[in-house]
Amino acid sequence: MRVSRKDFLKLSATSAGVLTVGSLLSGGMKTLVPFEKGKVKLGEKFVPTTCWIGKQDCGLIARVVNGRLVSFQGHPDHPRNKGALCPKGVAQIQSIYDPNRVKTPLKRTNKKGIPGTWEQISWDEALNTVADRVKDVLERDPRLFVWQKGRSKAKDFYDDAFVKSTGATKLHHGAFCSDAGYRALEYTIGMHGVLHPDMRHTKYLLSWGWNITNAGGNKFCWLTWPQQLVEAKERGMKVAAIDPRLRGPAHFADDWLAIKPGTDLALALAICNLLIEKDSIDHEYLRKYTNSPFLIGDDGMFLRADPEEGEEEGKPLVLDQATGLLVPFDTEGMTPVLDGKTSVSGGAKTAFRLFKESLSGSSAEWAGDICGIHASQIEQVVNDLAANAMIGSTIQIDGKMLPYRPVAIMAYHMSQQELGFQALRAMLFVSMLLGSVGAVGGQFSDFTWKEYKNWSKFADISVKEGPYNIYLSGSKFFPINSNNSSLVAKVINNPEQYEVDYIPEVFLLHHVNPLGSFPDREENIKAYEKIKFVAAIDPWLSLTADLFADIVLPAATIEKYEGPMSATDQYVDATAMRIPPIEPLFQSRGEIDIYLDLCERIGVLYGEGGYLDIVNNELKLRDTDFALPLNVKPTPREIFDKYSKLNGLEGIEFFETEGVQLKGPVSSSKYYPYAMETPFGGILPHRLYGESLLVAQHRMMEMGADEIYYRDYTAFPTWRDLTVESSPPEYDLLLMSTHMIEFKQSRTPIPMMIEMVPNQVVEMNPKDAKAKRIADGDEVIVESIHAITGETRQVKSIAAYRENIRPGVICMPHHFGEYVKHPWVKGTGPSPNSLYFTGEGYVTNTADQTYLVKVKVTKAIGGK
Amino acid sequence: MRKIVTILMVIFGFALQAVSFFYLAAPIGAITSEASSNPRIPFAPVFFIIGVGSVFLAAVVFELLPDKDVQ
Amino acid sequence: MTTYTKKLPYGVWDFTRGWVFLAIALLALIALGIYAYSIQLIEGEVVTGMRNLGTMGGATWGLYISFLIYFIGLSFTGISIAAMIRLLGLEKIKPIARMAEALTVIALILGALVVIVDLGQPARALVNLFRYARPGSPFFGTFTLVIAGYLFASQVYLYLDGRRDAAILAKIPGKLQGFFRIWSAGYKDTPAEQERHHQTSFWLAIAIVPLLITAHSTLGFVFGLQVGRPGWFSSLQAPEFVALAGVSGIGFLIIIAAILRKVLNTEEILDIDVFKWLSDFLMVLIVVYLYFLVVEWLTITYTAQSHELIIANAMYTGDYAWAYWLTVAALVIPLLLLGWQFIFKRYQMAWIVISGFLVNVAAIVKRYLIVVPSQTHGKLLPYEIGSYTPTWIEYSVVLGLFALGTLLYISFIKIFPIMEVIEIVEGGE
Amino acid sequence: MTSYGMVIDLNRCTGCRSCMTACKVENNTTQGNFWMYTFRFEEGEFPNTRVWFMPRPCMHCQNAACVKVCPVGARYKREDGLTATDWDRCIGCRYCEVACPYGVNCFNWKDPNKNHYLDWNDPELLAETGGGLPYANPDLKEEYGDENRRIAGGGHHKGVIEKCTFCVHRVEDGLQPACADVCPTRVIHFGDFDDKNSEVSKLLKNNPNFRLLEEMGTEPNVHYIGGQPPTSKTRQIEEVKARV
Repeated sequence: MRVSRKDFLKLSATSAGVLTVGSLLSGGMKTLVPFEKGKVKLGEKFVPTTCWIGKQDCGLIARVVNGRLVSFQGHPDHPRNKGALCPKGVAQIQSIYDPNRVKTPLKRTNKKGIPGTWEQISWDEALNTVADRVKDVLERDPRLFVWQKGRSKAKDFYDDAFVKSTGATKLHHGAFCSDAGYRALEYTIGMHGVLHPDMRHTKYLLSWGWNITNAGGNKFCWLTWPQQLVEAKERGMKVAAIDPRLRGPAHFADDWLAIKPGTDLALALAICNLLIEKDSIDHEYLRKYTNSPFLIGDDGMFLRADPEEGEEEGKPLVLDQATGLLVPFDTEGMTPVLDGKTSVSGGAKTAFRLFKESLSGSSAEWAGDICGIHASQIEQVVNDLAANAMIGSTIQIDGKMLPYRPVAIMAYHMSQQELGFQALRAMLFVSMLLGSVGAVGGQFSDFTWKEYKNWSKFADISVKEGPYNIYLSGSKFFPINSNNSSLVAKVINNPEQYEVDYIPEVFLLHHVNPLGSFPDREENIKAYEKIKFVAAIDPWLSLTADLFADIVLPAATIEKYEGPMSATDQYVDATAMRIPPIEPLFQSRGEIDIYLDLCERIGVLYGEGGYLDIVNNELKLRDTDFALPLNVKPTPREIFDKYSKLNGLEGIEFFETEGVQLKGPVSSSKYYPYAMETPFGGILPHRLYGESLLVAQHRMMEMGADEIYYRDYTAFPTWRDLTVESSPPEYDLLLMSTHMIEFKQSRTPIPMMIEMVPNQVVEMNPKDAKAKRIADGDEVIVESIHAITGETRQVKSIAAYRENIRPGVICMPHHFGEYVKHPWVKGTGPSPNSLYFTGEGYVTNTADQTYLVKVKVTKAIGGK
Repeated sequence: MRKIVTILMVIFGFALQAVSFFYLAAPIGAITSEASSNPRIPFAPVFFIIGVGSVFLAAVVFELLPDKDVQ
Repeated sequence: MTTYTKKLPYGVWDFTRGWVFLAIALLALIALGIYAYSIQLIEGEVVTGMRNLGTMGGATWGLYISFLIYFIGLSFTGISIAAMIRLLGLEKIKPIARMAEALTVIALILGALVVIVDLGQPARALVNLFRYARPGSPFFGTFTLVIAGYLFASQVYLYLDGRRDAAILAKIPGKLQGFFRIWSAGYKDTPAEQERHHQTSFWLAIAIVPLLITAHSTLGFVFGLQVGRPGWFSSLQAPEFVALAGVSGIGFLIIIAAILRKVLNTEEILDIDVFKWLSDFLMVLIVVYLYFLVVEWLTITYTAQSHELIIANAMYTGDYAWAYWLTVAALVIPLLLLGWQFIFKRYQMAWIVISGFLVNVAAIVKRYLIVVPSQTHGKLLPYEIGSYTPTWIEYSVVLGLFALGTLLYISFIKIFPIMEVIEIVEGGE
Repeated sequence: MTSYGMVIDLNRCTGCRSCMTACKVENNTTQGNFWMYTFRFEEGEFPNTRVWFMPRPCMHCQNAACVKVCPVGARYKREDGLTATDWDRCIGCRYCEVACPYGVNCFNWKDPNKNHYLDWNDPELLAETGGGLPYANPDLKEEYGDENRRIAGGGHHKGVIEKCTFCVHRVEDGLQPACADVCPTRVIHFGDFDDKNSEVSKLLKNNPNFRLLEEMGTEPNVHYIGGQPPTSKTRQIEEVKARV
């Protein structure tokens, strides 16, 4: 029988409620291709599924001919990619059939710490071995079992369920990503996200360290943002790029501020200062929705009313403009003074006044000197911000009049710097002063305004006395904590220094490769030598597994059921699934299968509080007709079938034929916080003044933590000299790592991609290079130094002249080096991770990794 | 007689060259369609070479052919 | 006057030890060439130094095509000398006529082979060229006119010119008697026949001269018509090719003649006058070619069109400077040598031979410079500047071809007199 | 009449090289052969630097140098404007390659089976796939056009030339070339210039545009909008060094 591809698409469109992305034009992006597939040939079928490589789970249509995957094309109806794909998405077909995959469960036959020699074993033996070790430690002390995953490729319900049912300690990758940014936003406005614009309406965008052409912005891995950006540019949006390197923003930048890495906080403060000076600020927003009118006593704490019964502390007080009296901030129909002070209780000032005063020194010239850019450029940005913000203006959206502030910042990995947490806060302040947070065309950070759990947690940051757990949560060292697994390594290597009284014994690594992916490699290696048993679930043999795994379980790649995934592009809401286009290759299995079996053998699968029970809860199946029975082991397909039915679909068949469930445009009342019945979903007031940060600082001091830990816990972001700057002067260059689209987010070596970028290079400005007598293409030695300990690290690479990098800065892209056992990674050169350090001075106050270090570059003598 | 054969061969040779070059082989000049990538008759180039050949072979004929009027 | 009774002249069918050793050595080199080529056939041309233009930054034509031009160039002499003897009545260089004709035939055979060697699908080529060859492609001339027609013509010439000698030698009993008889095809050397032969060769010569020009020009067009390769697109290419062909051909002929003069100790026949003429002729051709070089240099550097200039700089000062100035030196030095001899009328074999050798070095290197730089450096889009270094495979194949040519030549000498035979006087005096 | 061609919008190009990858997968091209190539460019000196990108497919010239020089008519123009390569006829003389000013031709220097990135005949994989390139596209070995010649670049024969086919196998199927289909930001537009209402015709009519090396008189069927052609001052960065 012959089905035409056209029908296939129509089918998907209609059954998804006559919605095609075409009709939901998000950013006006044309979606359906001008040509439609003609006939489906014999033995050919098209399976809708979800990309497995990146972070944003684009929609795919897999072309299968006689049981073989032949190609992937973008799913035309998927809001995130609209029929398009990034290079890795297309090329992953090579890695699916990669003969270097782990094909069967493996058991180590040699000692750890060196490349492994392996014995192929049965799934039974492998699972039992792992289960026994896990059971053993769980019985003695659950803290001894650590689980870590690189990145969940879908809703992480099934691994969460594993962690919860076993009580494992969970480590993330986030501290190496943008978590400091998340913490800053969670703390300040209660949103779990960093900074992105309302691309449909933004007129002026600060592309702040956003690698437009290579790397993802907030929430999306890559593809969706550039799609929306080019549309916005064609609509007339102006882009100012703040970036030491123009390669990222490339020709999409209208202005380029080649800022010195790590100095963004200073720039943000100066911008705030100038905005306040020229009074280009949204008084109404600041009064109504932030704590800037709150009165702060000389102890740095809010003036509070006497607590009413039931409350343990009273409401913060503000100064009523009309009466001049101190009243609780939420008094009805009262307008508080924004910029003022009062004589009561030793002269309290409003938070805003304090902020203003704290900025007094932050002139354009001051920031210009620190950031290595012209004061005039900063003033230009401020003028453009002020001009485009149109403070006070409104616009009608879906019949509602909403504030219109078409200026915003796009920033994501910006937080990978020593002052990351406070820098992101300061950058957000720019948007807050302009009143563009949540306004039309303004500043956004997540797709819906739902309170994230940390918002209330951060109201009172707990700082406990030791002993601490291995990632020091709630410790006097890192009270706000992003769970940095390299720091964990450091802890494991010196537990008593960090007041930790145990060392974990069993690690389960789920497609994570700390030795390959994270700095600091040395610390991690030392730590892994202390771990008694390491098991890895991975389709490839990662460096970590190769050196330290006792058992390796082969995971399937795309050929498995996984999901559900949000398919939203922030304007259109949709859900998608990963559907296996072919059977799992070799003996590999989907992770859900693996966890089901593992839990069964550990004995935590069935019954109340068991794995299945938690899955029910996470997928909201619990107490519905579709709940999984707690005494039967389901197949992944059954789980998702129930999920589909719960969500009003005929079953998993829907996703097996259509791929994407389009739910229609995100309603403005969900998208715009001003359009909600309670603005900002009641997550208020936004924390301009970080009282609880100050409280945390005091507690840390009391507990005798060193200054290096508490110095950045300040109520307002405060600039200080960076640790790296105290490195010896002969280390005259700043190393900053970058991403290339060929590798960004890719979790496997794809030969086709490596062919395009076969080796590591050190990108440097010809001015710097020539001063060191280094020619384009010369082999060079890059040596980094630890500013505090003086430890140095070295790699060899090849110099590449780049006029798009500011002098004084060199760049090395990630994803090189032999991070996995694979013929194609041989000789690709070093990873910048082997130059970075972790720990004090090289993490933020929230334990997030910084990717900045001082280096010296010399021409390699007798280099090839 | 001998002269005639020779002259004929030369004429034939040049003619064949011209014909095969301009008419039998793939057309010269603007190529706009698949047709112009093929010779009008297969192995046209061979005819051209035969043409070249016969011109010079004429010389051999001229010398080798026995001359009646000498006998 | 020497008289021959039983013995064949000029060492025909007289296999000296030296000859045998040489033959064996040559066979060894040919074997090496075949070995190298078979590797290339099996592995593909990845074993050569050639690579794609553009993203691979290589040269897709290399040593093979350079030597194609060189070999075709060598073939220039035979016919042209022969033609000149007829048309200009240059009786005094008659002794070298056959050497030249043999050189032509063999050079053309090598030319044909080296094209095949360069092709990715040689087997297909043997069919498809005869089946589909398009006059529209400049290569058409190379495949048909040059290799087929030209080869055929020169063979006819060689054959007819040899008939008289064949007839004479056919009288001498020996293994080759039958062969000579067939060749002579009843030639009696009657005045009528002589007259007739004069006519034929005269007309042949007339017919061949245009062929000569077209043949060497078409090869020039292969490059000269390519607007897409800086350094190639030039109306000068065709005449330049003809001129350089002459230079290398005459030069090579000088070497052959000098060697044969020694080994066949025929000093009295191949007297200095022959070489005088050759050296003067060579000198003139060098002057002509140098003139072209200067014109070329002027046009490129004067207009200074950016892409042309890149090539020019690569050649005059850059990556290829060594080769370019080697070429110039290998032309200027002979010019001085020959010129000096010409002016002072003092001719010395040694200098003439050295000149002959040098101009051939020049010819080979210049061909390389015509083919390669325009590919590695002639990028009209901002690709990276490329490079090309031949591999041992390519060198071995070319060496093998040279050996083959030499073997063919010395074998020809052993079966047919390389110089015109003097009539036998029965009984003698 | 049909005259297929492309309009490439440099304003939108992020230089991600998806097109190159999609081309490689769709056409199963071997290691080192890039039918589509995306330049990454840098101009000027810090801080007045400009970075931009330019996809470069085969130009499918109307007056194609490669077609003119092909000695055996393996390279030819189709009525619909495509410049086709008959990989059954090509003798591998590489004349088209030296004649093309755009450097789009790729020669198969090596046996493709030994040049497909990974060992697809690994025993355990063999058991799964039955050997050979697992993602081999069956359409590539078919015959196309009324002339029924094999031009879809399925051959990758050792010693044969190949280049961008505009995905003739997709185009005849009513699909657009893989590169245009995959492009994340819709940089590459494919269509019929003879159809005045086609997207490409409109784009051309409404935008200032140029063609590469116009002065060569090759009349490319690929037009660029939203930018300027590269100059001698344009430097290539992150160039792909294709190796076999």
